[in-house]
Amino acid sequence: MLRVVSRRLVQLVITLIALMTLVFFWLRSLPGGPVDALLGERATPQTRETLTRALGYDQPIWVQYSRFLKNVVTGNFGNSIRTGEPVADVISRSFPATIELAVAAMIIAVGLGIPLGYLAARHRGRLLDNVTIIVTLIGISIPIFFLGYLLKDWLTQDIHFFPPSGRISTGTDNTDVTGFFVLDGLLTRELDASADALWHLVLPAITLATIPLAIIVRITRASVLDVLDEDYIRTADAKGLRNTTIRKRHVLRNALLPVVTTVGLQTGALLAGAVLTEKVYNWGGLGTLITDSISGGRDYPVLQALILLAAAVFIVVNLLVDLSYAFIDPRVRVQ
Amino acid sequence: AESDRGEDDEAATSGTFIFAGAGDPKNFDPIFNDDGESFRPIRQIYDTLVTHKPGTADLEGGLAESWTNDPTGKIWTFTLRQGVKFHDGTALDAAAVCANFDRWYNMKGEAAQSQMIYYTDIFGGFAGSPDALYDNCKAQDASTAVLTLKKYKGAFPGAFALTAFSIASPAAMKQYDADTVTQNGDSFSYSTFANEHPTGTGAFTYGGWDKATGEITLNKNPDYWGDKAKVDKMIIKIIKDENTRKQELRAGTVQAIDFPAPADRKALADEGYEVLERPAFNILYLGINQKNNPKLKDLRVRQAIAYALNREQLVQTKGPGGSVVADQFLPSSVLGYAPDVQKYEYSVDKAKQLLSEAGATGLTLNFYYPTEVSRPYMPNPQEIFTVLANDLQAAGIKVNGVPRPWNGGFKDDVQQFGKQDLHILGWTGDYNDPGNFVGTFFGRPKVEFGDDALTEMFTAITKADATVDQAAKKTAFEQVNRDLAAKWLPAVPIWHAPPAIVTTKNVEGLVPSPLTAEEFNTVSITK
Amino acid sequence: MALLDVRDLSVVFQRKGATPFTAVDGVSFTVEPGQTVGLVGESGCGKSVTSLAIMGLLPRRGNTVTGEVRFDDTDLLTLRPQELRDRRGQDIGMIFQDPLSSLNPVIPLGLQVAEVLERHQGRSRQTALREAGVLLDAVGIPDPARRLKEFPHQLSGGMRQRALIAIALACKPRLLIADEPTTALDVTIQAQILTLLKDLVDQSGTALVMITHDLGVVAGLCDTVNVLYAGKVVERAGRHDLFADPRHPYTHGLLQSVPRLDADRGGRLHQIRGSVSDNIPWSEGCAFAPRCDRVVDDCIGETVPLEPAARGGALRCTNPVPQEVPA
Amino acid sequence: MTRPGGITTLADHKRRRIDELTARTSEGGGVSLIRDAGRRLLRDPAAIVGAVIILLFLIIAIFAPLVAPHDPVQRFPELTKDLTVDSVPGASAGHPLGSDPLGRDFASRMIYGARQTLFVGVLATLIGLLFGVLLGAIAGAVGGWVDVLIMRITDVMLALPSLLLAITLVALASESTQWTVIIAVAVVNVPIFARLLRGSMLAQRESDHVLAARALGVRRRHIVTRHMLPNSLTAVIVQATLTFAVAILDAAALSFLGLGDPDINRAEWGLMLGVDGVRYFEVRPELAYFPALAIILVALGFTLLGESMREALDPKNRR
Amino acid sequence: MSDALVEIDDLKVHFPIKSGLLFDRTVGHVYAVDGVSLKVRRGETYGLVGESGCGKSTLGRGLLRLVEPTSGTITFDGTDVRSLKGEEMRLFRRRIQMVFQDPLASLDPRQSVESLLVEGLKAHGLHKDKAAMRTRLRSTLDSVGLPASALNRYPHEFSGGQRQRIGIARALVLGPELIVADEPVSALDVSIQAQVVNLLGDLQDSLGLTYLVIAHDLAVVRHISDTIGVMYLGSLVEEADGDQLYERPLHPYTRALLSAVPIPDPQVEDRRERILLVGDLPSPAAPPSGCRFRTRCPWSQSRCVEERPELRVFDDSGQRVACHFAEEILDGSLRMHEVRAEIVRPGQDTPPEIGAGLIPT
Ligand SMILES: Nc1ncnc2c1ncn2[C@@H]1O[C@H](COP(=O)(O)OP(=O)(O)OP(=O)(O)O)[C@@H](O)[C@H]1O
Ligand SMILES: Nc1ncnc2c1ncn2[C@@H]1O[C@H](COP(=O)(O)OP(=O)(O)OP(=O)(O)O)[C@@H](O)[C@H]1O
Ligand SMILES: [Mg+2]
Ligand SMILES: [Mg+2]
Ligand code: NI
Repeated sequence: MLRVVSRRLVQLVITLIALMTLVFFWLRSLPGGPVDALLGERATPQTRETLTRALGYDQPIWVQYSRFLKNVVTGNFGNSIRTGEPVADVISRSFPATIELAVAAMIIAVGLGIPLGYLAARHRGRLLDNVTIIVTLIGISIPIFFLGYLLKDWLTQDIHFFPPSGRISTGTDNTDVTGFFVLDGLLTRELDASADALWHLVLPAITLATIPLAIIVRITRASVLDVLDEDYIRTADAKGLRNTTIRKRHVLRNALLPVVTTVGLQTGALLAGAVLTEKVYNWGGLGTLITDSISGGRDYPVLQALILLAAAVFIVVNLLVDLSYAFIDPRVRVQ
Repeated sequence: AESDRGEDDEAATSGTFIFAGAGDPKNFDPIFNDDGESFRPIRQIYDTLVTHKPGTADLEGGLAESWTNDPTGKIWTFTLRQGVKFHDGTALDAAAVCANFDRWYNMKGEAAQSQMIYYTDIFGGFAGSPDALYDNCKAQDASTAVLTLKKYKGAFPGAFALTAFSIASPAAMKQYDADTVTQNGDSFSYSTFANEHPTGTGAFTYGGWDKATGEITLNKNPDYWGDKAKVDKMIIKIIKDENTRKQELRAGTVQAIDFPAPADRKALADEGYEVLERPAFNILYLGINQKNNPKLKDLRVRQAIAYALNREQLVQTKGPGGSVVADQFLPSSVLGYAPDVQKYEYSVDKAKQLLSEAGATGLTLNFYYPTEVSRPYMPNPQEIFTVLANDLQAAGIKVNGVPRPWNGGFKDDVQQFGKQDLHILGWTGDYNDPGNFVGTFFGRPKVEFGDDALTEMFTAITKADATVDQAAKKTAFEQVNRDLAAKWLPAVPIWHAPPAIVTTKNVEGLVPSPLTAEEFNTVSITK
Repeated sequence: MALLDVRDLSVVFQRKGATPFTAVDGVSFTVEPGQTVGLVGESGCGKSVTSLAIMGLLPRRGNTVTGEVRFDDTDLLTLRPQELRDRRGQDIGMIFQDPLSSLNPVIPLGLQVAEVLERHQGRSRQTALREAGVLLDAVGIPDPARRLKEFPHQLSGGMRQRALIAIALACKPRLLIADEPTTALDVTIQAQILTLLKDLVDQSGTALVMITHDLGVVAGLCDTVNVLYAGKVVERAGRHDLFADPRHPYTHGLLQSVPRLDADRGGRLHQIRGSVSDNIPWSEGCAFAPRCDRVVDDCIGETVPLEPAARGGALRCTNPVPQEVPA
Repeated sequence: MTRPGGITTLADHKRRRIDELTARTSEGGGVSLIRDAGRRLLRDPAAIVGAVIILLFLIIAIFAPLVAPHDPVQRFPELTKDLTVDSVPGASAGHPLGSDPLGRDFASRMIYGARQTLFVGVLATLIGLLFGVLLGAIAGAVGGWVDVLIMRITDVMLALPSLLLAITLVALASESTQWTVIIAVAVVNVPIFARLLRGSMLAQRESDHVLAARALGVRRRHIVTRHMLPNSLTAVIVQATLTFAVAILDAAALSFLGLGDPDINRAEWGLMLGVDGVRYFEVRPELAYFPALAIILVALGFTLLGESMREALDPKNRR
Repeated sequence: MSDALVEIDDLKVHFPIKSGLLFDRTVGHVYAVDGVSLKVRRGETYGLVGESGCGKSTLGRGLLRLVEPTSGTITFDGTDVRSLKGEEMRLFRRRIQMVFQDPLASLDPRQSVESLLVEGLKAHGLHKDKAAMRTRLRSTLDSVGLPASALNRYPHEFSGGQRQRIGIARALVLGPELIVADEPVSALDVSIQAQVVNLLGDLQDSLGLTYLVIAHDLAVVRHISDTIGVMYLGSLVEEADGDQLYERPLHPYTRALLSAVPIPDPQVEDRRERILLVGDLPSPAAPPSGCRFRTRCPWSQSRCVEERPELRVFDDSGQRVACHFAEEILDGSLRMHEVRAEIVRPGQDTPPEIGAGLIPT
């Protein structure tokens, strides 16, 4: 197990270094670049020149690279071009927002997906199963930003049921502790702030959950069907075990294995989906940060850090998945 | 901390005014900023020496009750308002004003200097630079500040009203290290003054910026020298998506939104929202680069392009409400506007005729247009391009559209490398001065229009700009505008498109400013 | 009275769009307490389906089971699922062919044994686990205390099969059904398992239904042998009779076609023509007819009945192999 | 095929009866596995629905110029005459679905949209497939450090979630065009295909039939191209079918983010939905509904077909 | 001895066990075949038996160099097979062919029978003369008892026995001298087994083939083999003429094996005495020291721990055995004793590594 973890970590570091180098040189080779992004439309050639010198872009590329590397190694990703804040601050502010959203979505997807998938499998070929299959197929096929858009239009405009955007009502005096608004409210006993944040979370989380939900339902269904066909289920039946015991102890645990992997892989989809969902719901998370960093003036330092972060999150989550896999499946516990 | 949910409900009716802005500010040190989203809160926190009459671009006294200019145009004397206090309690006096001018001039470090866009533009340069306009500033007495420049500049006194030149508390700047701008990676860190303790004399004091929720809080300054704010608190909520701004307005969670989508204006008005149109103070033009395609050097060809454009229809179909066709590069409210310039009425026949006269039939032009951007004067560049390109095609000019991202190439390609034959771009005026419009575009050789062309135009504009006498200046610029339209035609003006603010019915006293420089102390919220 | 009395058991698989397929076609046999009965036949002849039908373990849908399975004089086929569950594992144990896939890979061995005890004997987890240790020891798994916490993949094939036997025997069932319990194992391990089974059956008096395709296995273990072909019993006899004197041409051919270790070497083996799928529906006569050397006109046209044989047992053949005259 | 030919004791009609009954349907068939799977596919309603949807759109796409009433980029003066910034012309004579905000026939744009959208999806998938298969085949066939290197590269590529990678690529491309989008979406798929193919090639390499071919002395090149590749490709083809759907959705998402093809003259559903559809949603929701529905349908079609293919090819489901 | 078609000398096939953080290092070996020497005479059938995982298949594959042997020599008809390079080796393959256990898995599911057969011919340039090729295909099919109509059908359309015939035909079509048959009948139904066994015999008679038959079913092996080698954990423990082996098994493992094979005769079964082995085959990655069999051997002595017995010629019958105490056991002077079962971890069927998809090994 330890070997797998360390192997993954080494892999993580190498991947990150490779990504970093790639992104660095790529960015430097582009026209425009930070100078342009920093200067508004009122820039004059002088200011441009001053800025180029100030940023050290007149120096050879390898000097810039070594400086960049040195910074990164010391955990300094520079400042955001757009806001002038240290990138670490920008990201650590957006990160909890996205995590909050992603976790909520994952809770919905997993909490709903596994039971639904299980039910569909048990009702194989019957109405419930067919309906589930069709709905999940549509769930996979619908552009999620459009779904978000529709939900928002239906539930926040015609009937003011949910708030249209944001993470919390404007002007709510909530105290930042962790950056997870729902959690913060609970920690500081500002329960109504917590409730308010939760209320804001509903629609975005549902939107973001659609695709993972659909996929988890399908995987669970397929996996349960596979497991139901397994010899050991027949053995369990032959033991005369109660149906509930068989389901809980024998079917579910085995059926969960592929589901766990899927959940891990869905983190990627979740991050990507967050970009779209956050844009629709003005959710100030990493997704918004990415779009802002691209279209609102190419904010390269933030972009670089985001790319690394996304990769790191993805790899770490999958490492966690591997570990949980090992937890569920003893065959994987190596030595 | 206890919950303030209750306050939320009250907010709509009493103390708090929530305004949805469209983007993040950079920081709150006026001199380091150059964009509207930063200026919006800055304008509430600070005052300038000279300011604009609400709803116009006309000047009136700000921190300076009055000002005079000597005949050479180099010496400006400001008579300051009495009893004005900065938010930190220190008094605003001539010394404080001069401290600001000195601070700007003596700013150290390329990092900081590179961020002072307006200063470089207006004041030419810093201590030690031969182009520097600033000479000195003396506190004649507590309420009289005398600013001496090295030479006359037409931008003044309008430029004194620029939000970038707001007067900040020297004590606070000192305390919070305002001048420290450090470079870190590809960008800069600003001081705590700029980020956490902006201190001016404005109607609101800075209450904090919650970046996680995108809310900037401004509190009423009870000691304000002018009309005290009618609300206790103002929140600028940053919502980048125009659609979401509209939805929040409808949900009643904000009371005013900036920059509604052009398509939504009518619907919102019909629903009973107040659509406040700002008087037009911007210009969208179709730039022509004469360098790459020699045919464009021929005035007839440029005129043909002007004739080919159905600007009336463009305004009708794509122009935000209240937009008008532009026949010259400045709006009618600006000095030097000439009502009698040559107008190019839409005529495909004329365009074709001119083209064939110039032997330029079958012309193919590279038309650059920006993507990933929306500007007040250009809400949807792609659509505008499509319509313009269509018109040009109809006149027999082949158009090769080149979309480039605004920040990732468009500005470079157009303004630095001049790759285009045609492009669309525009400008929002900073102050009421013709030089701020035509001077910026055509006052000197620019890659954007093919640099070596039209020396005659440069000298004419430079001369007009240097004219001290206002009447003479007016005539000079009127002539410039007439010539621009008839003789030079370096670009085709398209429209003046005023951006709007939409508020709920119960918001009163919001006066839209042509410069998008609204002051919110006048805003009140009724039941 | 027989412990298990299977009467006219038929299983028809009906899949959407496919013609119904009769996998088991009126199989009848009885098992007396303490007796070992063999079901032999080639792949696909319906052995497993028979055993699953007895246990009520066939897939819930897509098949019809008819006939009677009387265990202790109650028809298992008519029991409600819950009642059947009470019997399975308690009264009837079952061992399957593939010991790896028949054990749940993610549950410790101990629990897999203990849960039967918990279920049927109302033991607490603690006691059940202790007893599970004893059981593992009884089936010859070394160091049982440690094994309890281990997982199936940590054991070798033989050990897994022992564990399965321990599970099946946990509640001391009166009937044990073993579906090819040694097919996946090596000969030396097979010998171990067979010896183990034999000993257990001998000691506990459990009746055993042994399903296999290996005639050799049957020869050493069973009291009575049923030979299945295409879903029907074609011959039933005591093991001595069957091996010494097979009457059905299929049984006969089968016995002749396997090389025997103790026989003389070389020469051609007797071979049965065609393959298992070359048969005709029983309704059309003898399914084996197309491959049969002794086929006569009477074999085709009408169903051949299973008739009692003179020496006990039964035979389904119009033209049986002539009885050998005892020397 | 040993027949009861040697039996002499049997009457002729009885023997014929036996022949009749034992004659298996596949006799003399020559049905390849693919054909067999195809047959199963044809019996699967989901596959048929999927295939019909795709075929329909494909026909529309191919014959767009014949089907569409107008040129998709032509602006109609009579429609734009009364157009204002907050209106979109509704249905009128000759324009069954009205026009878009620029006065272009919407029905024609929808029809040409099929062409563009499928073009983007198909091309992105094919490019991804091509490079993925190339890389995967090289890794799987050559092995050794080449394999390690290729796999490490795909690791890096896989470390970024698909849409994020696409976004990054588009953001990093100095200019965005239709090709940027296609390539970005394609690149995302490269490591997926590469890994899939490599994995299955490695499995093939150990398989008995490849071993048999080696034992026959078949040339290595031949083994790779005739045995390993074809047998590995099914999985890849299934994946590719499913990828079409994802590619179309990703392209639409890029358009929505403003990172897609910036040429709004191009009639492409994702662009139509992401730009006009959202912008004019309140004025004319059809501008969003039609492209969205079209995207959903096409994605659905590919997903249905892909999943059915996967099922049909699954050896578990073979009789 | 010149009558040996194949001579294997001290053949070793070790599979490295790899593991590592980024690039794999070898952390151990699976000693799949660990020093086997044997001779197969021209025209005879050499049978190889042993428990699952003892290295039979690996030996067969090593012989064909389908896996590269670690050391040892293979001489085929005077040619040093291991020294053949690239194209030489490829062309040489024509002389040794292989038949596999799982007839379906060993036939490419995408190819018709014809292309399966032609492939080998093409590889050796024998397809040039179309007519000759046709006759060759026909006659080969005929010799394995398949109709010519089988040519354009696909493997999955055949029954198990027929598939195995196709596999044999594929090997035969090249006219090999040696056929290595790896468990050619174990996957087949009992009634079909006989057909294939007979077919192999017939083909040998008519074509003068030499076989190396690998199987775990001792009865089958004995039926068809002239010489039988018994393998245990990577090495040959005994080798003898078939009858001789049955009459007089020398090695304790052979004895146990023989006694374990069930015989379809109740009379015999009831009377048989069994030597029951305890435990399972140890993992070939960590074979016991000394005699590989000692952990399960009821006759094992302390010498067995230290010294690995050589495969030695026992007497003039040519029987070879690798046991220190073969004589003592045979004459009964050494008594059986109790053996404690040792738990054996399932050997190399290593569990799928975590994230096997992401980390190739
Ligand atoms: N669930 C099922 N649905 C349809 N047909 C089935 C099902 N289970 C078994 N069959 C068919 O029933 C027939 C008898 O199968 P069964 O498993 O009883 O054979 P068997 O004698 O146990 O063979 P083996 O020795 O291979 O285990 C086979 O032809 C099989 O294909
Ligand atoms: N490519 C390989 N890599 C690593 N180990 C291998 C490889 N091939 C075989 N082995 C291992 O070598 C040992 C011998 O395998 P081999 O297949 O030769 O056994 P066998 O006697 O043929 O067994 P069976 O009767 O099950 O076919 C086994 O432990 C196996 O796991
Ligand atoms: Mg079975
Ligand atoms: Mg083998
Ligand atoms: Ni509070």
